[in-house]
Amino acid sequence: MNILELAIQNLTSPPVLAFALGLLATAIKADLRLPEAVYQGLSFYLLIGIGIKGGVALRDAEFSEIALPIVGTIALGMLIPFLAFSILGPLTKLPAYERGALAAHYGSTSLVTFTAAIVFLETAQTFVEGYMATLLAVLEIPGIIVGLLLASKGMSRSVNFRESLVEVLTGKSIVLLAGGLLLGAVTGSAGYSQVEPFFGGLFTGVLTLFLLELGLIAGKRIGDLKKAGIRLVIFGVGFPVIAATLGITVGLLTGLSVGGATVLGVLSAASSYIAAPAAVRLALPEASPGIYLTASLAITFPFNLIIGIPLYSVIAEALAGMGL
Amino acid sequence: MNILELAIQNLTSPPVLAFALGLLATAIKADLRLPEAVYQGLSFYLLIGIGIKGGVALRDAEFSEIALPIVGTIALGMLIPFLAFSILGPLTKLPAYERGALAAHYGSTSLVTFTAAIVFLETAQTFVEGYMATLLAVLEIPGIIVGLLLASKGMSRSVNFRESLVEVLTGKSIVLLAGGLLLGAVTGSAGYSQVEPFFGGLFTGVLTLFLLELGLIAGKRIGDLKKAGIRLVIFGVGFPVIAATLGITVGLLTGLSVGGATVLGVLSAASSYIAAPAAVRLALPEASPGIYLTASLAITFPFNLIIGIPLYSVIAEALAGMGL
Amino acid sequence: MNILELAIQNLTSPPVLAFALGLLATAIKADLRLPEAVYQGLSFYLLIGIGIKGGVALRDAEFSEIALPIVGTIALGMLIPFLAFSILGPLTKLPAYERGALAAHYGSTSLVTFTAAIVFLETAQTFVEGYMATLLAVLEIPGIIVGLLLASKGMSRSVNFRESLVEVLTGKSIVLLAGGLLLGAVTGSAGYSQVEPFFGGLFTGVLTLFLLELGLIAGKRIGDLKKAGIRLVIFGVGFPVIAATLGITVGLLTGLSVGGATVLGVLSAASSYIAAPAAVRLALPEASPGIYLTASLAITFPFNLIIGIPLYSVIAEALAGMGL
Amino acid sequence: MRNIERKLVTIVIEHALESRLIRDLHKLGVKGHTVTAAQGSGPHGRRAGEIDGGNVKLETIVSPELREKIIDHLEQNYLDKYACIVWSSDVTVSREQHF
Amino acid sequence: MRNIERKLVTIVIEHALESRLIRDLHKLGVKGHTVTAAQGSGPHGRRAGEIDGGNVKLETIVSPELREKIIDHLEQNYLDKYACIVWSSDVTVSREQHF
Amino acid sequence: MRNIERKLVTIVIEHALESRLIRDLHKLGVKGHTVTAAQGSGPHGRRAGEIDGGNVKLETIVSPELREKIIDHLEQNYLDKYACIVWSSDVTVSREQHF
Ligand SMILES: Nc1ncnc2c1ncn2[C@@H]1O[C@H](COP(=O)(O)O)[C@@H](O)[C@H]1O
Ligand SMILES: Nc1ncnc2c1ncn2[C@@H]1O[C@H](COP(=O)(O)O)[C@@H](O)[C@H]1O
Ligand SMILES: Nc1ncnc2c1ncn2[C@@H]1O[C@H](COP(=O)(O)O)[C@@H](O)[C@H]1O
Ligand code: NA
Ligand code: NA
Ligand code: NA
Repeated sequence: MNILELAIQNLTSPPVLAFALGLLATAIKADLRLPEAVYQGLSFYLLIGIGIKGGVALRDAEFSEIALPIVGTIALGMLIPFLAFSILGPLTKLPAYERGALAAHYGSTSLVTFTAAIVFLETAQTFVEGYMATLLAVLEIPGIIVGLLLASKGMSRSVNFRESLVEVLTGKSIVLLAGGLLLGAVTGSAGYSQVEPFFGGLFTGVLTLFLLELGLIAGKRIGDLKKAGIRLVIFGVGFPVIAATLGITVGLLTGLSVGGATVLGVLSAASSYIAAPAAVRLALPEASPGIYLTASLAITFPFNLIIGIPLYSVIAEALAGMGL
Repeated sequence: MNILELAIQNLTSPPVLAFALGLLATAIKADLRLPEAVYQGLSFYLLIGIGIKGGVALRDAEFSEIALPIVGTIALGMLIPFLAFSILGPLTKLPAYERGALAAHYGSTSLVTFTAAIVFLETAQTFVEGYMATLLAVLEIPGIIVGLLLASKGMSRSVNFRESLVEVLTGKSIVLLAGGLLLGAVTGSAGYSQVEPFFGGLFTGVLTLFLLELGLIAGKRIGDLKKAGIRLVIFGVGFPVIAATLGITVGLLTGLSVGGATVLGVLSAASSYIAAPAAVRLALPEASPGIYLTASLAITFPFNLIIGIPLYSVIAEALAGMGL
Repeated sequence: MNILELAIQNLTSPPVLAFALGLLATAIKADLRLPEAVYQGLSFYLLIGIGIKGGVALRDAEFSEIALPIVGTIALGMLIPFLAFSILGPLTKLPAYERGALAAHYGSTSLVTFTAAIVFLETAQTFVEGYMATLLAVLEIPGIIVGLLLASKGMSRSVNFRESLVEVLTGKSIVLLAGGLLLGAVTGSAGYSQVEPFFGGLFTGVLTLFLLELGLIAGKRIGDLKKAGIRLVIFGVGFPVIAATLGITVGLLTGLSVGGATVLGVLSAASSYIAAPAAVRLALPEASPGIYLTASLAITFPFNLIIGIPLYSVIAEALAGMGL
Repeated sequence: MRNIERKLVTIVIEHALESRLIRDLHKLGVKGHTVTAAQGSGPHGRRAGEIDGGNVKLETIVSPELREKIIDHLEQNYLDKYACIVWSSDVTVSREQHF
Repeated sequence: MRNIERKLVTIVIEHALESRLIRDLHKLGVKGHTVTAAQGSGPHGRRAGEIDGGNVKLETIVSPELREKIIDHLEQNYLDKYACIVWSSDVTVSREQHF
Repeated sequence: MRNIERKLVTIVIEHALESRLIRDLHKLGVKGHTVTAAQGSGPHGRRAGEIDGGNVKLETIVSPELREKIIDHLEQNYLDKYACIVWSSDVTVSREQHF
């Protein structure tokens, strides 16, 4: 299968189509929202499920094999938000708190984009290291913290900033992901086989429903695109490519396979729309969701889903071919 | 297996038993209601799931093969409510708006009855065309519209009738079913295989829970049977047989197999209790749920489930044997 | 595999780890609660699922084979709460209503502990009679009634005691379990195979999520342990061993295999934390959840899960070896 | 006709008691009620386990006399024994027969 | 500035009508509303099937004049036809522009 | 004893802030509160993403003095920054110690 065929297959996978369906439903004003409780149940399932799978893979990996990629991922988690913050200054002229909020989103990453990349590479029969979900968990947090710190620099904050950080770190998405990792690492493949039909077999189906809901939410944000302006769109499409290239390079240098490096590229390019918005909401209330959520969910997320993933796999091939 | 054995097997399938359990629970005043949010989540799953499966089958079908059955189904969707409306006049003496409400219900169809028929025919190892779920989606809507129009004829309506129609067409059940069809048709069997464990494997189990809940609701309607009167019961049991015979005939004439024609008969006989009640509620508030919901859910639904499905398969065999 | 390896494998199974994760999350004040509606949906699923499986097994069993074990189980259901009530008198000096409340909990049993035992014995490749879930359902109720009666003796009750009993017997947990049994017994293995992917395949995964939630609730009760005092802890750890030994003995005497007797021991040792608390709340409002729920959920449940199950299997082996 | 004075009685009670309370209220003569799911904490601590599904908040619009009867009944049968509180306020409704 | 008097209008209505009602209210001029899921029973019996997802309870804080308009609108378009009731009460808010 | 006057303070706030608000309220001295899940819209638009789980509606019965303190606190820490509104009304309770 060539890259175009893969891209089309990616585009026509049920989760991506469900996202499109959600956009469409918003356009015709159809109300397809799942009850709030069910929506929260689905995201609970996805977070702990991906954590468990990552933990199982982590346990099966050699320490010597994963040490370097983990260090590289932490470095990316601190570098990418800096980069985003710096580029946003001259590009958009937004105040520091808005740029910090955006940096927190692009410094963190997205479980759903990650999963789409895994499915994509599986279809392409490219080998991917099993412990990539561990790197997902590792990349989730530092970017948020760096982004918030960048935003708070030079602000005379009345709200307790540390309090917010604690709230973020003990929030649902971090604790479920980390808890799942722990659980998976302790139970190993033997234990996992007992719950595989639930956490494994159903995953893509649940993801499909979840993406339908994300599509509905993103659809409502599309109206904000005009307000957000062309410069934000440029950032939302251009920055992921830069971040992906960085991530792929770090991946190859720390010994990942081409498939693994592609995934690290995707993780770097992906922006958060679950953990980061909640964190920014708590710690940076002055920042506007009309900017950060629109950029993350209505620009970068579909871009990565549709164009980014196949593109980054081509970049990874090319860089690897250059002997990196 | 002969028809009696099949009927018994149908009766003892988990979904049908769950319905009976729900009736029983109402009788002993046990409260087995699932939380509202979960109940809505289940019906969301069933609607989009059946849509996706129908879409996948639609894609695999030849246009020449399905064109005629679709036209036939649309014709049924307009004919059956007329028939119901006309028969109800002399039979029940109900006012036009009540008859229109009933016509909307019997003109539309029932996903759950459809699924029970599919399971029945699978057990009997009768071939059924894969795209029957497409016909289900096609039959869902016209009957409702015709029923509402019949009801509104001669009424001086203050409420905006068009507004209600738009609400119906952009309502959850229609959009999920149609959206699922679209998604299934685009993703095809390759994409479907990724979500099969979720939308396929779990289907009958989820249906079982859903029918338990329907049983509870139907149980509460049983008390209304007395108020509704014997003529409504006659209609609720007799009309489905007429509609089924019509549906089977149309099915055979448009080239469906005996199994396919049986299913089209079941679809014609089945009355709606999700899409139609919501629509009638919005557009015809003066009509009484004590009549239409009782007839649809407490009379016709169990009749079709228990007696109707095997009966219609016998009728289909007979009509096909007559060379139709 | 020897007993220690089994114990470790039990400890590292996903459900047990999820319980531990819940405790941990409470300790760091992370809020991992599922939405109430989803939590109720999960417990609904577990109750009806276990009922259905028990019913299917019941149908496959010979009457002569199960008659004695059922009689034995009913006897246990009446004996164990008496025993608990009597021992609690001299041991704790609690008033009769508190002792009655505790007796109701320890006289009843726990679905989750039961399931953990089944998984444990499966891993150990020990044969277990399929109809043990029937005994679970049988043991659920008598203990609660006996406990409530013991508590009410000598009380001048203003609240209608019979009303409460009816509420208990028509409550969700009893009716779902009994209804599931009925459904399973009627549908048999043929019908069950249609819903196996839902009620069977997903069971351990759903149980894992449920135990995470139970861990959160138990975690909040740990603070009550100090208030409850050392004597309650002694009871919560010591009484299950006595009850288990009794249960194993009855199991072996009524003809169960060693595996079956182990499970009956576990059922006897397990204390209820779903049906009994609800019942006691309604019928004995003066009893304090700080005592009965703490004992049942924060002491006995983890004890059984971690130490009890392997221990009782050793006791069963030993008693069987003594020719019982 | 539009400004009829009634009492809105709001009761927060642990979930397990919901159906019993509703039965009692209708016996006392309320004509209707509305229930929403709720969580909460109070000075007594959650006397029931959280295990049973939180609280429910029940609202019913009644005449001042019926309000008295309801509060009497709650005092005797609920307030001391269960996690239950009640408050009332003045509301205006437009259709007398309904309440 | 802190004790501005407003009306709290509470509407309980069957689920199927939720979005229509919200649209109507915003057309009448309400600036905001809050909705919670509810169950209930009333003197007319549940006119809609329980099948459609219970009731919703909608609360909106409005000026006394807007309250009149809302009640007029409900009288004409909802109260007789649907499972719907409405009550209002006095509340105090602190930011005038918001309501 | 039965007609003790209290204030019912109702706060609607975006979900993400729920636990922080509850902590703050208990620090200020409230003895109990009741929370229900809610959705809504207001003049500021939903400032948080819907992605985070809608709003919550928190009700607490307090003394008039405590009400003032709560509103002060909200003015300073919540009303401008978050999707949050507050209103209060008069209610009658029957057990003084409870509130
Ligand atoms: N002051 C209060 N304001 C609002 N709700 C309260 C208050 N006190 C108690 N509640 C509610 O009443 C329930 C029972 O209170 P308690 O009996 O004190 O545990 C709590 O779970 C809260 O939902
Ligand atoms: N007196 C009442 N107090 C509180 N809620 C009521 C009352 N009467 C009716 N309701 C609510 O309004 C809905 C519709 O009432 P009805 O139109 O009488 O069926 C019911 O389902 C209840 O939720
Ligand atoms: N006038 C109002 N009446 C009732 N609820 C309101 C009103 N205005 C705002 N709200 C609620 O307060 C939340 C926050 O409002 P806002 O800060 O304007 O976005 C909304 O989502 C609504 O739930
Ligand atoms: Na990133
Ligand atoms: Na039909
Ligand atoms: Na026991």
